[in-house]
Amino acid sequence: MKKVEIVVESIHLNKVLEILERVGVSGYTVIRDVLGKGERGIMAGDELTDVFKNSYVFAVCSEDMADKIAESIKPILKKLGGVCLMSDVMWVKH
Amino acid sequence: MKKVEIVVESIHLNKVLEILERVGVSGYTVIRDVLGKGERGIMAGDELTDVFKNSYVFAVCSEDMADKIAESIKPILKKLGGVCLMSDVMWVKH
Amino acid sequence: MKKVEIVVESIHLNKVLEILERVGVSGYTVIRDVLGKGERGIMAGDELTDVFKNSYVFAVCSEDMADKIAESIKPILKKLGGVCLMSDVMWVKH
Amino acid sequence: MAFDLVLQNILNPPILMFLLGLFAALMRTELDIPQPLPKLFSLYLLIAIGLQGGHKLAKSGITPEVLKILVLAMFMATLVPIYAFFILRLKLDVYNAVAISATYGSISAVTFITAGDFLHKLGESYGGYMVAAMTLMESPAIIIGLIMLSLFAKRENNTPLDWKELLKEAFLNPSVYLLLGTLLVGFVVGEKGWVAVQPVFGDLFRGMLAFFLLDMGIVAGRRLGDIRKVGIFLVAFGILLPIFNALFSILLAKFFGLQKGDAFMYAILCASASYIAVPAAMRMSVPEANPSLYVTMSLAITFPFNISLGIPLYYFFINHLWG
Amino acid sequence: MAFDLVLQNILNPPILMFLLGLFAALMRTELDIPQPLPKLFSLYLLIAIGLQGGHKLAKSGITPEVLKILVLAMFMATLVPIYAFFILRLKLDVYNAVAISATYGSISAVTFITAGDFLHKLGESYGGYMVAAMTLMESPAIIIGLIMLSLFAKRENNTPLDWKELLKEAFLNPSVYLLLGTLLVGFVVGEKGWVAVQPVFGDLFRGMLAFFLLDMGIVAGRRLGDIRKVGIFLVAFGILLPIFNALFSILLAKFFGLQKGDAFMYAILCASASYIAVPAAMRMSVPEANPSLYVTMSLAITFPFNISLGIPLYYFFINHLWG
Amino acid sequence: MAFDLVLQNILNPPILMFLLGLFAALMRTELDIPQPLPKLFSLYLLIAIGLQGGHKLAKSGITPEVLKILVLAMFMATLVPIYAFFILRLKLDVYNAVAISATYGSISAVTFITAGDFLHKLGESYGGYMVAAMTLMESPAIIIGLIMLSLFAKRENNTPLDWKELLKEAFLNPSVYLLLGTLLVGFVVGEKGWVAVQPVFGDLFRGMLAFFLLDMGIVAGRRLGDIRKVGIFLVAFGILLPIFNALFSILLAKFFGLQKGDAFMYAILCASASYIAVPAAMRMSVPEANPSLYVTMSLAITFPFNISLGIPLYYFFINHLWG
Ligand SMILES: Nc1ncnc2c1ncn2[C@@H]1O[C@H](COP(=O)(O)O)[C@@H](O)[C@H]1O
Ligand SMILES: Nc1ncnc2c1ncn2[C@@H]1O[C@H](COP(=O)(O)O)[C@@H](O)[C@H]1O
Ligand SMILES: Nc1ncnc2c1ncn2[C@@H]1O[C@H](COP(=O)(O)O)[C@@H](O)[C@H]1O
Ligand code: NA
Ligand code: NA
Ligand code: NA
Repeated sequence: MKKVEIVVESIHLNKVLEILERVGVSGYTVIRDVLGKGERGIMAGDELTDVFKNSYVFAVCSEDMADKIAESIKPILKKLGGVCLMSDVMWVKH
Repeated sequence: MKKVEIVVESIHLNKVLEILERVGVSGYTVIRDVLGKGERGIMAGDELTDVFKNSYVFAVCSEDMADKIAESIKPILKKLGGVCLMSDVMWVKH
Repeated sequence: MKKVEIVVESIHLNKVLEILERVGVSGYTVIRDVLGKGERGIMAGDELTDVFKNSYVFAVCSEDMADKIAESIKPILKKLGGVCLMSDVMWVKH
Repeated sequence: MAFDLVLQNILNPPILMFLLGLFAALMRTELDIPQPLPKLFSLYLLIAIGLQGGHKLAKSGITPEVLKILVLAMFMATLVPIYAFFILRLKLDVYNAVAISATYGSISAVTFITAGDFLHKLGESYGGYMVAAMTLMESPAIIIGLIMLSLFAKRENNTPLDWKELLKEAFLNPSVYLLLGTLLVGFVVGEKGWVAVQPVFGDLFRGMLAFFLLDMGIVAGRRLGDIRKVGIFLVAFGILLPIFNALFSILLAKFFGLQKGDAFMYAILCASASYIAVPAAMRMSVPEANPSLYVTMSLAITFPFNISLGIPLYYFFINHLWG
Repeated sequence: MAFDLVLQNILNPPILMFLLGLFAALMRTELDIPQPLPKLFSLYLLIAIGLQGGHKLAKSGITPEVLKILVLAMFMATLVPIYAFFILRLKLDVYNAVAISATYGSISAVTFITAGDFLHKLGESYGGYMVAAMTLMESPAIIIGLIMLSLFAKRENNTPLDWKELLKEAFLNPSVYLLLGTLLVGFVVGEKGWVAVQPVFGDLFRGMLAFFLLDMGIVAGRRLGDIRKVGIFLVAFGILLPIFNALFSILLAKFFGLQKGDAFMYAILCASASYIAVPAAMRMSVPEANPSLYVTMSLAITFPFNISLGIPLYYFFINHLWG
Repeated sequence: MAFDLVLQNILNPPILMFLLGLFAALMRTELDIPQPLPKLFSLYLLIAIGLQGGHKLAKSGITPEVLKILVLAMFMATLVPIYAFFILRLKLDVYNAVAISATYGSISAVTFITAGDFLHKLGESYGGYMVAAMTLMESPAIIIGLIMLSLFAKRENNTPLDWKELLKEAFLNPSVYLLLGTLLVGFVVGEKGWVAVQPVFGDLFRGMLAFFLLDMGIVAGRRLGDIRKVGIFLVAFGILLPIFNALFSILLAKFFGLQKGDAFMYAILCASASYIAVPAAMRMSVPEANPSLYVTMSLAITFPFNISLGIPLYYFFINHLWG
């Protein structure tokens, strides 16, 4: 299985989740209020206005789906910044 | 080394940590208040009653231990839901 | 690409970020207020004094940089505790 | 006349703030009161009600009348989850029947507080010992529920109940502990001690209640969508059982000669359902039950019903009987 | 005389607390008021100002005078973002011009509240309907901004604006909703209802404002470093446009015969810039614009200017005209 | 008579709430006051004590008497960590001796506030300048500790101390900054300014203290289990050193002719140990020292001892000497 990890500005989190839903992953996990630094500068959180905060999402899915996610997410990353990572992982099924 | 990642409903976190202790991992890291979606629906947190929230745990350990964790965790995943992932990782020792 | 993951006591987070900056990674992501257990005991957070809390950082970078990070981080891990992990990851570039 | 009471209840800042929160959620505004602010409000309300109750109790003293009320409280806290369980078993499996009956056997402190505010506005009052009655009524339903479970459920892997964990959960749960503790503090500090904390735990009380009910409204509103999943049987249960519990307890109260204000608060306790303490215990001990059922019922059906229509309704009956 | 006013404004706990926060950030102490505490304060202030306004409005009634003011409010809320946009286009691309002009077309509730406190200290007052005017002025700038965008920007992939999402963002944003809602609550609960919540939403108001401004000072101080990135044109814009807006609206107010206190609060609304509602909308709908520009300008330039020098300055003009 | 004082101290809402929190933790209820609520309370208390102190100071003026007290404060803040260090070196390594002696050389604002409440209840009072004395006493111990470190420790990789970072940590730490700043604000705003914020920073003070001490009790209770690890020597140190510091400072105060209330508050400052500012500095600059030692000692031994038995004990001595 593939683990797809995405970091995106919190305000645009919904767009990422929509992609995951559309591709049909069986589930995902979200960590809100993640900080970071990247091309678009430091995202250290601004308490009052709530700008400059990221969210971190990961979803485990088949290689197939992972590729589809990668395809759909590229334009979003281009417009809104963020990163998308893929790696191999074994899912322990009960 | 293996990295074992587990997502479980926060209220049952202790059961997972007990397993890790029993198997004898040298340590673990926990991120509380993680959201997610899976078989059992959306876990988006309910402010008042504190239901519907996950925790995320990872532990790095030998392949041997990882297998033991997988074994012990299956019945818990079955009863309580959640996911357990394994992947390869290199531990930078000082 | 390599994913470098580091868990360190929150109060020393800046030292880790300085290393990442010095090595020249293109970015990193930080999750604050992570709990854990390791050689130095349980880090379950102490509400009042704010001791005993970890932060989790990850950075994606070339294998070259990852090695440099590993080198620079060893003395810090020795003095302050914490863990540093490396794994393979694919970066989906737009 | 009954309609008058409804209006008088609704045109109150706390209830209006609740409705404001409810509509905020229904209209999908992003109005949100993030954790731990709701926790601050609920801790505040528990402490305030405890200190006030203790202070009142110190004035009135612990009389036979008080003991009578405490026994009545225990009686209903034990009886309600039993008959609720058998009604629910008509349609549900054992696990969900246990969880829901325990939810309705216990009480909601915020409903109690809101009802107290309603009384206060009418110029009436209740005894400080009613707070003691409330704390007594929080936990028995959990125990009863789990006895039902061990009697009627076939546990898959035959894991026996962890009774120690469970009794702890039932009797040392934070709200029981905090209510009892602050009741005691209020009891022993005397007039001077109460005066020192009154600006916070007395004067601010009604405004804080209004603030907190805004949040309760938001949370209840978000759960309203889940009502469809709950089904008509459980929706009806969530409204009719509280009414039945209230009427039953009002008759009991009349029979045993309780005072008007006390009888009203007693009815409120019997009619209300838990949405914090019991759900937490059930998720731990009966993971097979579906929290979307019992949390939604208690929070999105019974709580709004009680504070909007239930309060004036129960008061209407009591007014008739006590005159 | 003008200097006197400045001093009188500054030697006020809220303003001094703001400065204390500002210096804390500049001197890099680690003084910090973490979320959600700032959220608690801002929710509190919005609810308090809404309830107070509604209560005042219920006393004064809804008169033709009130309607006149509401129309004037809508007028400036529509006009300001238009002329601001064309001024900004002299130096900036369409996206940033849209975001900044929307920011300045809207209002800052905390500036309004601080100005109200200044009036209060001088023994003067304003009508409760000014709170209604404020809520009316929050959102139009968002709509105007996005109309400008669709007229003047060539969207890359021609994604059409999501107007539904947008109108919701504009008119159901949490602060508009909360202000309108509590205005209504304050309006209907009557004297008795207000008295119940006054210890929280009345008496604590000025102390809570001081507490919150400590945080505003810290946040503004942290952003001060970004002013260099903003450039001299935008810094000047962030001070001169508010002054221009204030003078313009004062003349309008004089022309239409507003009362002194109302005219002052009207000028404050026109002069202030949004740093919560509009930035949130812009980050969603115009991600091409740079938030470091519009958030910094509104928070680290215009807000501090308005509450320290702007308030006495605008009052000075009004004093001249109204005598 | 001494027992009377103990009772009078304990039957006070703040102390009872502390005990309530302590037992909650010992009985492992899940009662919890999550961050940032404790932060809200501690910010509130610091601001309130600063504003009150400044307001009192403005009334009394800055007299030679005040300067004398400030010098005495600095004297003890420098002396205590030195002799504490040499006592601790009898059993501990340099690193832990440095961290613990710095902890005891500094002060605890909450102990100070609780003692002030005790005085208040007895109908006595202290001068506003004592708050200034408190802020002066927070930081010197950090500097002394690090001088000890560079004199007596062989740093492994010979990294020199970052003195700039350190002085900043010592003198711009948030609580010192906030106390000094609000002292100044309270000093300059005058009667009218104080009246504006008094409903929050005056009237609520004692209730908020009670609320916060509930949390302190929970945190102290959770650390009680670590006392075993601390060892008998350090437990004794955590009780005897405060008593010694108090007696020593009481004699000093008598010798230099301080007033009764001021002498009492001075003794409290010398007897109390830091659990926020100094631990933070030590974890940064002396990571070799074990925080489970110095945090546990200050929070689970000295703080509970001081507020329960220490306060009446020191007062008892002072009563004898001042009559
Ligand atoms: N190389 C990286 N490693 C880890 N996280 C990154 C990296 N680059 C960017 N990020 C995360 O992605 C967010 C957005 O990146 P960017 O759009 O490049 O500013 C940053 O704020 C970081 O949280
Ligand atoms: N495919 C997945 N990828 C990532 N996280 C998942 C996935 N499936 C489930 N989860 C997480 O595990 C939790 C419990 O899953 P479940 O028991 O399937 O509802 C969810 O709420 C998610 O946080
Ligand atoms: N084997 C492990 N797996 C995952 N996290 C670990 C592991 N060992 C240590 N940690 C994390 O690193 C922190 C510091 O470790 P230590 O310095 O060994 O006490 C711990 O509090 C954990 O959060
Ligand atoms: Na009930
Ligand atoms: Na404006
Ligand atoms: Na001391």
